[in-house]
Amino acid sequence: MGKIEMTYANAIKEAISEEMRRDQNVYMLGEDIGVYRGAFGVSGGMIDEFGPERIIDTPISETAFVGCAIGSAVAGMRPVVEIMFSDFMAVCWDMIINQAPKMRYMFGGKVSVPMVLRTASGGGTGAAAQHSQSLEAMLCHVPGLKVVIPSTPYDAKGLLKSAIRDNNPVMFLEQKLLYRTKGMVPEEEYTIPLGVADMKREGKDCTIVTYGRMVHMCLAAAEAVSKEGIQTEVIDLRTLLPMDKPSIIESVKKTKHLIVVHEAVKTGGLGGEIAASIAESEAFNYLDAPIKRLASEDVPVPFCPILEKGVLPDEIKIAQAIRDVLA
Amino acid sequence: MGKIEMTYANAIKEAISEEMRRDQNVYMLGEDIGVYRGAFGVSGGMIDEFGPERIIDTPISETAFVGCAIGSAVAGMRPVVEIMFSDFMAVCWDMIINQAPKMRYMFGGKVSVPMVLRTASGGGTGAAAQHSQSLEAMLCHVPGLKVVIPSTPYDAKGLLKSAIRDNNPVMFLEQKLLYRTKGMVPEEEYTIPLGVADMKREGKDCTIVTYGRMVHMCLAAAEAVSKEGIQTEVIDLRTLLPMDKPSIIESVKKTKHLIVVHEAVKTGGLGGEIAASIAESEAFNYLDAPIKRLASEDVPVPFCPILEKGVLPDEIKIAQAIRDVLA
Amino acid sequence: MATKKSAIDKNIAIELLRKMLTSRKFEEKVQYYFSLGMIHGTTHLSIGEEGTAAGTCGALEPQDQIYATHRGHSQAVCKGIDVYKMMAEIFARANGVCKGKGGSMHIADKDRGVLGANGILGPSLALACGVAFAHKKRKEDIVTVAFFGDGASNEGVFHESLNLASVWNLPVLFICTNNTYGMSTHITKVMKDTDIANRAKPYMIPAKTIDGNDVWEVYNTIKEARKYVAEGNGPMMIVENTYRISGHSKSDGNLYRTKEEIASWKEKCPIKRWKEKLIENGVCTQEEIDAVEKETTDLIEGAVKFALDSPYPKLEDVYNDVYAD
Amino acid sequence: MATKKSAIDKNIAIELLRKMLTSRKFEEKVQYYFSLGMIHGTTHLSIGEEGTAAGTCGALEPQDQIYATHRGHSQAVCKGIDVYKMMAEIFARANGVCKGKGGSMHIADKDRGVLGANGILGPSLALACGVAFAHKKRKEDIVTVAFFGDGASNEGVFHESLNLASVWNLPVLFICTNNTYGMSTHITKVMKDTDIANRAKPYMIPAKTIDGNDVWEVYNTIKEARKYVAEGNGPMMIVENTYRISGHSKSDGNLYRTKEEIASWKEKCPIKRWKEKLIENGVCTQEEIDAVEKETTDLIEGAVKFALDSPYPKLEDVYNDVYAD
Ligand SMILES: Cc1ncc(C[n+]2csc(CCOP(=O)(O)OP(=O)(O)O)c2C)c(N)n1
Ligand SMILES: Cc1ncc(C[n+]2csc(CCOP(=O)(O)OP(=O)(O)O)c2C)c(N)n1
Ligand SMILES: [Mg+2]
Ligand SMILES: [Mg+2]
Repeated sequence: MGKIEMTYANAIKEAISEEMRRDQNVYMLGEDIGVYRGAFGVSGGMIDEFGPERIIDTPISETAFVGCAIGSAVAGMRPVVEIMFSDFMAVCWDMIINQAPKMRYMFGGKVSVPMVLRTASGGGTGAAAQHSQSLEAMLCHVPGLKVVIPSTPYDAKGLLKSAIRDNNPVMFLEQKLLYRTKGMVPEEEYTIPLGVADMKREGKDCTIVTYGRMVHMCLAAAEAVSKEGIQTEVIDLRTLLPMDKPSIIESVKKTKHLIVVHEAVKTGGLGGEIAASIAESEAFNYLDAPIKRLASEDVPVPFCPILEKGVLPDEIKIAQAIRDVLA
Repeated sequence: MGKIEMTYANAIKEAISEEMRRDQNVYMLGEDIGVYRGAFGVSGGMIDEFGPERIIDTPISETAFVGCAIGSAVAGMRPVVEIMFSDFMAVCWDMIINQAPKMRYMFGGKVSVPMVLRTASGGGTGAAAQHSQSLEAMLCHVPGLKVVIPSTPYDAKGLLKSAIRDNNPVMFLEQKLLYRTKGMVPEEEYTIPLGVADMKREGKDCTIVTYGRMVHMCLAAAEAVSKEGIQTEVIDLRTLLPMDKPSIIESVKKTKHLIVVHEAVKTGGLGGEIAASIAESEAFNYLDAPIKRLASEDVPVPFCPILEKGVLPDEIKIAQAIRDVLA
Repeated sequence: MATKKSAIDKNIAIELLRKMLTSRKFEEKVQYYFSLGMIHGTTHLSIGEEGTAAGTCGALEPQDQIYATHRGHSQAVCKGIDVYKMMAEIFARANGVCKGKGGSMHIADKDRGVLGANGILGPSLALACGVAFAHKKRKEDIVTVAFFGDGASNEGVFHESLNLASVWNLPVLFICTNNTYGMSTHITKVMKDTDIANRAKPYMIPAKTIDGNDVWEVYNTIKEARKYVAEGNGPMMIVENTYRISGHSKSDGNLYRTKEEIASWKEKCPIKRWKEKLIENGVCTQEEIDAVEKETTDLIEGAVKFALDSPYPKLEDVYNDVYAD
Repeated sequence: MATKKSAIDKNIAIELLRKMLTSRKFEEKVQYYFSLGMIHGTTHLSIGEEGTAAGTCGALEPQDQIYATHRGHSQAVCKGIDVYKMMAEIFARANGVCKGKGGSMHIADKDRGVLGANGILGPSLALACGVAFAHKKRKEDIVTVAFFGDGASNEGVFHESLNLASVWNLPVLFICTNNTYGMSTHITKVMKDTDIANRAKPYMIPAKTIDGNDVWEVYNTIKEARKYVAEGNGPMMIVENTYRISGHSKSDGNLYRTKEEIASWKEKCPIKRWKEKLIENGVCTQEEIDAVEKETTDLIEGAVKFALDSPYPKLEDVYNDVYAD
């Protein structure tokens, strides 16, 4: 099977484009996704292929257009809706937590909401407190949603295709700082099932569970400590809800050490869920050290790059955490 | 010091009324809080004492009136704003997570937002998926907010007075099913500091960390298992953010067993944060069994009482959890 | 838009009466069993507002779709939902339209064009845009209706949805059931201009305010409005003025309104008025009206019996319907 | 409301010119240092829109308060923020108005009546209602201004806030800087009626659309509007038509508009027009204008120097300012 190199942004575009070719019910809507190509350039050129009837620029009315996406999904379409920055989910939060994920249940299973909501998540861009958050933990607290965060072009494409074919509302959180990163992607069609984690590096001394941009930081840290003889296993969750706990448990039983790393602020972050799941599982008795969470400091994301870098986890902090846990 | 018996709802009313008498800057706003007395009757009679200028009925425009509360707080007032059901926070989520808690930080400390947002939280009322949620975990993931859930009239009054005097946005989540419960409250003025947990029952065998309505379920369960010779310590967090971790750690070191109980759905709930905090603390090495979380099942709250009761934790399930952890 | 009222067709007349009486009797039973503690949770009755539901839904085509409000029993009934299954839902039974998972505030049956009531005020307006978007795209002769209250029209999503429907020319009919109260709050306290139809103007959406307690006016207005919308002219808004005789929900001390006010509106009851008009105009005989009374009474009694005979859901069902396969 | 334009007062004229030039030069420096990679993050320039900021803020009283937009540099500058500290903020320095924690999108200085720019479109309209509420309650002669864009007027909070301000009679002045684009999206794609002033009608809020590139028209309109609002008549809305010469933000290929369109608006540059008018009407001499040019150039150069000389925040500062004591 041939492979080609492409960016994370292009992998996303390819995934949507392929699904749009395959299924007339798939369409995109969001702010400035047409000629402007989206704030991060993801949908560049799509309007040329699919036209403004299927690549739809909306008014700046997130509640209305996410609501519109949901309604159209109820009526049998498969919207892929873009919220420019994940922080803006807050202005249409009711649609995200009270409408899309609850309808099927409240209505006794008679409707389904096959919608993908894509949005750009994460900091490190100097965009300050209202354009840099990682809000996935809030979404993972909502039964009825699925939550996906891909870390590579390969994963992004395969997971997004599955998300579009999924019959449930899927929150697809893209990582701003990964859009321009490159990776190999099969030329042939493929999908990656939702709910399955991926071991991005094998090791026997310590397990790191992470996702999104932090996967790369963790891999770099694992590489760094490997020179000190520490073999770190890096598990990329890929789908956060539902979470692939068996993979984590298996790894922890082997390595007896667990570190959870994410970019979201620590308190109330998904690290708590992951750590607690393991602490209450059979793997608990295998642990040789307390579970460690490494995450952003509990402050709004500051503008100044020195401060911002200071609050975010990075490979140096992660490497140190590995050493600490094994000490 | 004399004490009188009053309901949880009246304790809340007393707290606000006292603060309104004390400080002209305190006022209330929300939907139908005047002659209607609020959906849960909390503000009954307040309009007679304070008039419609200070007990203000709003249009059904949560974003505007919470925004208005925030703006007035920036300008030096001390609003106590009511959102009828905590589920409706979703329609003004931007105000709650992106505006109120971030302003001070983004603006370099020059403004403060001394606002209390009160709202009725929790299920068990047969009100189904959109009127029964416990959303505190989402709020606890937002630096800049404080989050309080009182379990008794005494705590409600003392904590709310502190919340009103606090110079930060405080989310005050009242428990629907507790409004009519009664308890003793001092006749004299008192406050309870935010951020301090309360040991509601002492024990040496097992620690339960909980808050809100579940405190009573846990106490009942502790009582039940006490007949089997199990002495359970019940810690009521009262303030969820910031969390009083030292109290939990101290208790766990003593009892060597930890159960976390909350009504919110398990996945992504605050139980993860609590369990993880302990699993990464010095208390980890004292634990004789995996930390157990008991919470609602991961489904939207169903209407049918049989189903709803089935998903909610209760004293029987909690008692069983205690036995399991100690087995 | 001047609505032309044609002479009253007897079949339609009887059907409108049947819808109103079915709604009324349905809700009276709900109220009764609620007061007995046999219905759980909360419920928002629309007693007194049946003219809006019957006139509106009566003028729609079977394939049309509606989003009902939290006060939506009569809207669902008039759209043709199975009242047996709806009653079973309110009694929290497994045979309910939502398998007992939704209850009074979440009545829905997509197969009958009832896309759902909502416990949150406002979102239905946007959801309706989406449904209409899909039907427009598929060039189907389907109109989507979003019911909402006067109070709910103060939510931001009202503005966003009307604007979206306007610029995208969506086949949505926005129906405001204006009963002048949002819970206890009178419309004059929350709007300076209380003619909600004016709120459609900035979007260039044609709008009209009518007497919602005159079922014939409602029916005729909606017939025309449906035609306008279905022909691809874009959305329309109709404000149907009416009054809620019943309290806001289970707990309402009616402290915010006078007994006289309620009494005066009982006089304007849409069912009473319609019966009188049918007799006056010689459209039906008293016997024919009595027959509809009897028929609807029997129907609702049957519904209650069905509901009471239906089993509760099983606890293991609680996990179903969270996710679709 | 017919605005009466008085003869041009020289002091005011110079001050308006000063404000516009300060803004323009401030942003040109930001653009330059941004292109050098010396400014971090993103930035939304208002080059071409200075007439709206200067005319509006110029007509306010010192005690008045403003909420600026994401494109709010010129609004803050014209309200009288310390441009040294504001430049330092944009350069992420500890001496910045927000101690380096806010940056371009969050410029604020309450002491100068700049309550803050916002990274989220819309909330400022509601926040402004709250500030106005407090001032009204305290019977202070303070008007609160909420700036917002044409695009942001499609957010639901616009509707809720205008309604609230209307029914509560709040001393708020809503100022729409209508540059006909929300990012790349032209107003005609997102509104059927593009005269945004009409959107104020359902709330019975007086509104007016003016040429935002005519600083004198803006100044006079806002003077009157401020008076109207300050006198307790309730809110008012002014739509100031203008054009953004600069791109939307750091990344803008201008694919959605033509070079000709941009060029035509450069001709209508508010600064150019104001200078021409002052000369034409004999209000100032070219020398006087040149003096303001020089003064503002020097000021901004000083600001850049101050910013560059200022220290970065210390890492330990990151924990400060999350909570108030
Ligand atoms: C977002 C939101 N806010 C508040 C409520 C609580 N609530 C339920 S019904 C109601 C009054 C609604 O008034 P209106 O829209 O006029 O409908 P009516 O009840 O009069 O039929 C309120 C405030 C809610 N369900 N959702
Ligand atoms: C709630 C929200 N949605 C989207 C954005 C992204 N965004 C920033 S500026 C902008 C365009 C705003 O247009 P307008 O209000 O006309 O102001 P202008 O940029 O033209 O000054 C958009 C879509 C945002 N910041 N907040
Ligand atoms: Mg009403
Ligand atoms: Mg604009």
